[in-house]
Amino acid sequence: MVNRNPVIAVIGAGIAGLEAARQLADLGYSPVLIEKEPAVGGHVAQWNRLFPDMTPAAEVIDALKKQTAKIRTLLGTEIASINRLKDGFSLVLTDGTSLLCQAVLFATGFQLFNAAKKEEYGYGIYDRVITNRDLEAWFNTRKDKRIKQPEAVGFVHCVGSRDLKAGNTQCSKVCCITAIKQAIEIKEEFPDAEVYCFYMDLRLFGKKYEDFYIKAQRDYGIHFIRGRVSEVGEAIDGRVVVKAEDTLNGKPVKVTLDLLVLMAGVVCNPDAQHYARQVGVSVDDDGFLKSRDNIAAITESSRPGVFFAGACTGAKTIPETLAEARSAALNIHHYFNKRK
Amino acid sequence: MIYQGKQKIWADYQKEIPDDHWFYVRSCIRQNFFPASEKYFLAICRDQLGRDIYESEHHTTCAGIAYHCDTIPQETAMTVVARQFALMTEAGYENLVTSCITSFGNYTEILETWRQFPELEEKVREHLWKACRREFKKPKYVAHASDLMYKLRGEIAERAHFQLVHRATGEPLRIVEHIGCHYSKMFPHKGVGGAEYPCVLSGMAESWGGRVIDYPERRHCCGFGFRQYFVKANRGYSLSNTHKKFESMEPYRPDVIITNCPGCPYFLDRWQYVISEMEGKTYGQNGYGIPVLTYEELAGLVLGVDPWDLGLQVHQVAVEPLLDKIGIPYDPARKYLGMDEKKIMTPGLPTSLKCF
Amino acid sequence: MGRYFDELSKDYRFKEGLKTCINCGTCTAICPAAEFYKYDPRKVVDTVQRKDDGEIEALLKSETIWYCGECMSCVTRCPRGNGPGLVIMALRNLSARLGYFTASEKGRQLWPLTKTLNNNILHTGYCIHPSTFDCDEYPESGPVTRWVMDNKEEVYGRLGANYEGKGPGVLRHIPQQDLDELQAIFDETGGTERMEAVERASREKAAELGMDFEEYTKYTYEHCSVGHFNDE
Amino acid sequence: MDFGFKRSPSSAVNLDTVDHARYDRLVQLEPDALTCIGCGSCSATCTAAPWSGMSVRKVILGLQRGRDDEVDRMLSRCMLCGKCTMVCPRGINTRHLILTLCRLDRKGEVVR
Repeated sequence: MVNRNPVIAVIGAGIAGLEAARQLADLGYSPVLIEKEPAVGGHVAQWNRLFPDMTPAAEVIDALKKQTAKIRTLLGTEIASINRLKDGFSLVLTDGTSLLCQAVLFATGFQLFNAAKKEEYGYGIYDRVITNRDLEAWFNTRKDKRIKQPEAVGFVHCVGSRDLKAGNTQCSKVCCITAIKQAIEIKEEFPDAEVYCFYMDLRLFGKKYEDFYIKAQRDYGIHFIRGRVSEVGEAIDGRVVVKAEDTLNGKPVKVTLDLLVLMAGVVCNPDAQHYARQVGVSVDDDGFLKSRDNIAAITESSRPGVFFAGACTGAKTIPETLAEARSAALNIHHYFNKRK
Repeated sequence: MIYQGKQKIWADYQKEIPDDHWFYVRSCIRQNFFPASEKYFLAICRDQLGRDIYESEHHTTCAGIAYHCDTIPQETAMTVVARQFALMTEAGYENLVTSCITSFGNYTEILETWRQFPELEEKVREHLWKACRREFKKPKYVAHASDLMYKLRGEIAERAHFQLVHRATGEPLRIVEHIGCHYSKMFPHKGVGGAEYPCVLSGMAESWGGRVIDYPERRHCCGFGFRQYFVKANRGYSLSNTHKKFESMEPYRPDVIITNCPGCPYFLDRWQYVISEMEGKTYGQNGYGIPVLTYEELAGLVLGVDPWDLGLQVHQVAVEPLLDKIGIPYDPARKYLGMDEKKIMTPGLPTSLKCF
Repeated sequence: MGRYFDELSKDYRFKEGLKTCINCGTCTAICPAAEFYKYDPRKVVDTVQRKDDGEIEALLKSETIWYCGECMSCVTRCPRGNGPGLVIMALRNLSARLGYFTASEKGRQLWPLTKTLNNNILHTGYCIHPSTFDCDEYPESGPVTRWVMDNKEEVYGRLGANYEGKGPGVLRHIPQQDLDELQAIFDETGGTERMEAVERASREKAAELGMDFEEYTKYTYEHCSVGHFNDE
Repeated sequence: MDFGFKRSPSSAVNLDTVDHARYDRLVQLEPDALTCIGCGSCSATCTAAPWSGMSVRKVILGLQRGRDDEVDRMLSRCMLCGKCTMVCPRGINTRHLILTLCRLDRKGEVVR
């Protein structure tokens, strides 16, 4: 006899976890959100505005929060161990309690690539080098001594993405459009600043992304230079000197900047890899969790009762993540229906 | 600049350098142009600090310059190096220390290539046997001589006669470090501190009281470029690259440049002379150049060795302003003496660069 | 199609130096040669990876492949783990083997280099040696080097070298038996054959240009036509 | 003293100092020029390109990088056939852009 109201452990209360939990609750299940941070919302909650419509991130998060208010949510809680049982799972949590559930949904998301690992870019060494996350935090708080009436600002795409040496050969997918969004925001803030984007390829695949790019060019005069930044040094006045090849011109190019923003890429959350091993789910070559099928079953693992949603299987945009969360909820629903 | 950020990277790239028992191979360029540096490497590490460092009279050039001037095939270069390994093996050593950076890069590259392509190692073993009837074991550890001195920097600091500080102000000397390209650019993990922020020289400079300058072209090549220097027609390349470095470091007013590569100190020194002759420009203070020292020369000064015994007179850029800053005594009359204090002719003077 | 590429692929430096290039320009951005010569390592690697025989042959006969200084700064940075400098070494090696190097001014310099360096190695055991160092050929070495070279025994002696002496030490005389071993290595590993091939092709080129060989050697060593540097 | 060789200037484009007055003026008059993505469609279709090196994308880039000599050399080869305008994916009226550019001197003043 299957539990009429199965419990589903949703690991991670970022947007994937929140959306999936909401859908599961609507479908009559009992999701439990387990979040290691003291608040829900994950990376998106720390962002300021979202492309392509400049929607405040808080709007998205607030809506999700409201919709999941009644769902059992364990904040500041990590998983000590997961054991597979005959027809379910037993989770031991770091608060000392344990949780029995009939299915596990990984909504563990991603981790931002540690930009300090790209040593030649000098993050953590040169003051004027910051990351996309640092800049987003500044949009939120306006507190960062490094950002003060800059006259020249640069964005480096693909920091820790598409980079064999950084251990991540994948495209992080969202950085191109994030760079353009942030470049526009910098231009809005400091209209007289020269803004440069250094890119290898511009991968603007999403709805309205290309329009956003045209806007950045035509309305904001942002300079796009096709060349991967090779090295960053510090000038005597503390500004940074950036070197790349202007490949469309076939010449080395250098520019001195007041601020350099590194578009740190997306890598798998190491917690996810750790939990995956415990439930017998494999990690793919790219470091992300391995789906049963990369086309037809992206939200399913190869093991019964274990499902995925969002960036735990690879870099995703927000709409993709939300769609996957719904899809995962439906997969879980079918899974229990079949067992009846 | 955030110094702790660099320290974090340095911690990631520390090498386990063996403490003792080394087979030493010399550098072609250094023997010609900085003969006393090699002498003092042995005098300091072997005689003063008691390390066992062995040199075979039978070792030769590693042919690295010819290899990088593309005048010999890769297998020839590898077999010449294999012969040095054989001499090491025969002498009963397992750790190899090279005086030259190009050799260090060459040895490291060869071992790495053999690791990836063992069939090539077999072929080279066969070549060496056929040509010389010699066999070899691969070294357990290959270090550059600056690695060893970096490791011993604390012991040197304990015995220091002088600190790298301005005697008048007590301020640390402003030091530019220049790392040879083949030290860690090909294999970052083989160099102390990696490729981007090597600390092999800065570690010495800081241990002995100096402060290292980080300037934008710090990582740029000195411009040697092998064939780009050896062929007269190409030397504009070499000169232009060095010039770029000097223009970049000039605003920091460095007191001294230290190097760990054989060619770099020669080029950074001589191109200052050429720029002064061509353009009348000098980069030091009051018409002098910026002195360029090898790490052994720097260690020797710290340990109180007489500057003229260290061979600082064979530099084109005058070192006296640096000696005065630190407060190192020297006898101008002894600078250009020959053997046994013999008086010989003195060198001519440049047109523009101030010298003694 | 791909004949030269296959030939290059036999070179271990090529195996290590070329995986797949994405034309990002990281190499060119910091290349000392790209800054002063008409040179772009990215384009060299891209040309090679296209495997077109005509284009690769043009490269093998070009000035381009001789501009690199083999500092290997490019190796540190390439996000795909390529080594443009290593690709260059393989191209130069093939160009030398096929005798194509005489088609370009910078390529022809391979002869004076081979003559000087390989003779130094085989006759002294050093790549450079005071006995063959001519200050007039190296005017930038400055008055102080001239002083050293004019007083070799005195200066090297004072600085603790064992100049031309027996036993170990700086600038010691390297015993004949060791030089014989170097010669044997050159003979066994293709070093001698390469020297002969480079000399043969260079002599042919000298004849073609109507120069006697001494004159050709000096000319290739000293002459720099207009057009190599980026501002020309 | 003649050393037998000379120092060469750097080929690196320094964006801190590059003079792009003509480009700035051009984009005032032809704002669409800003939207060039350097795809090369214009050069691929250009009748003059195979023998002259003419390329609208290189003209636009060259102006931004202060390479005026090259730009003027290229412009002098254009036959104003307008094929490039037909293929531009961003809809830039490249022919009109070239005509506008020909009216500007190097400081960006309208002279013709």
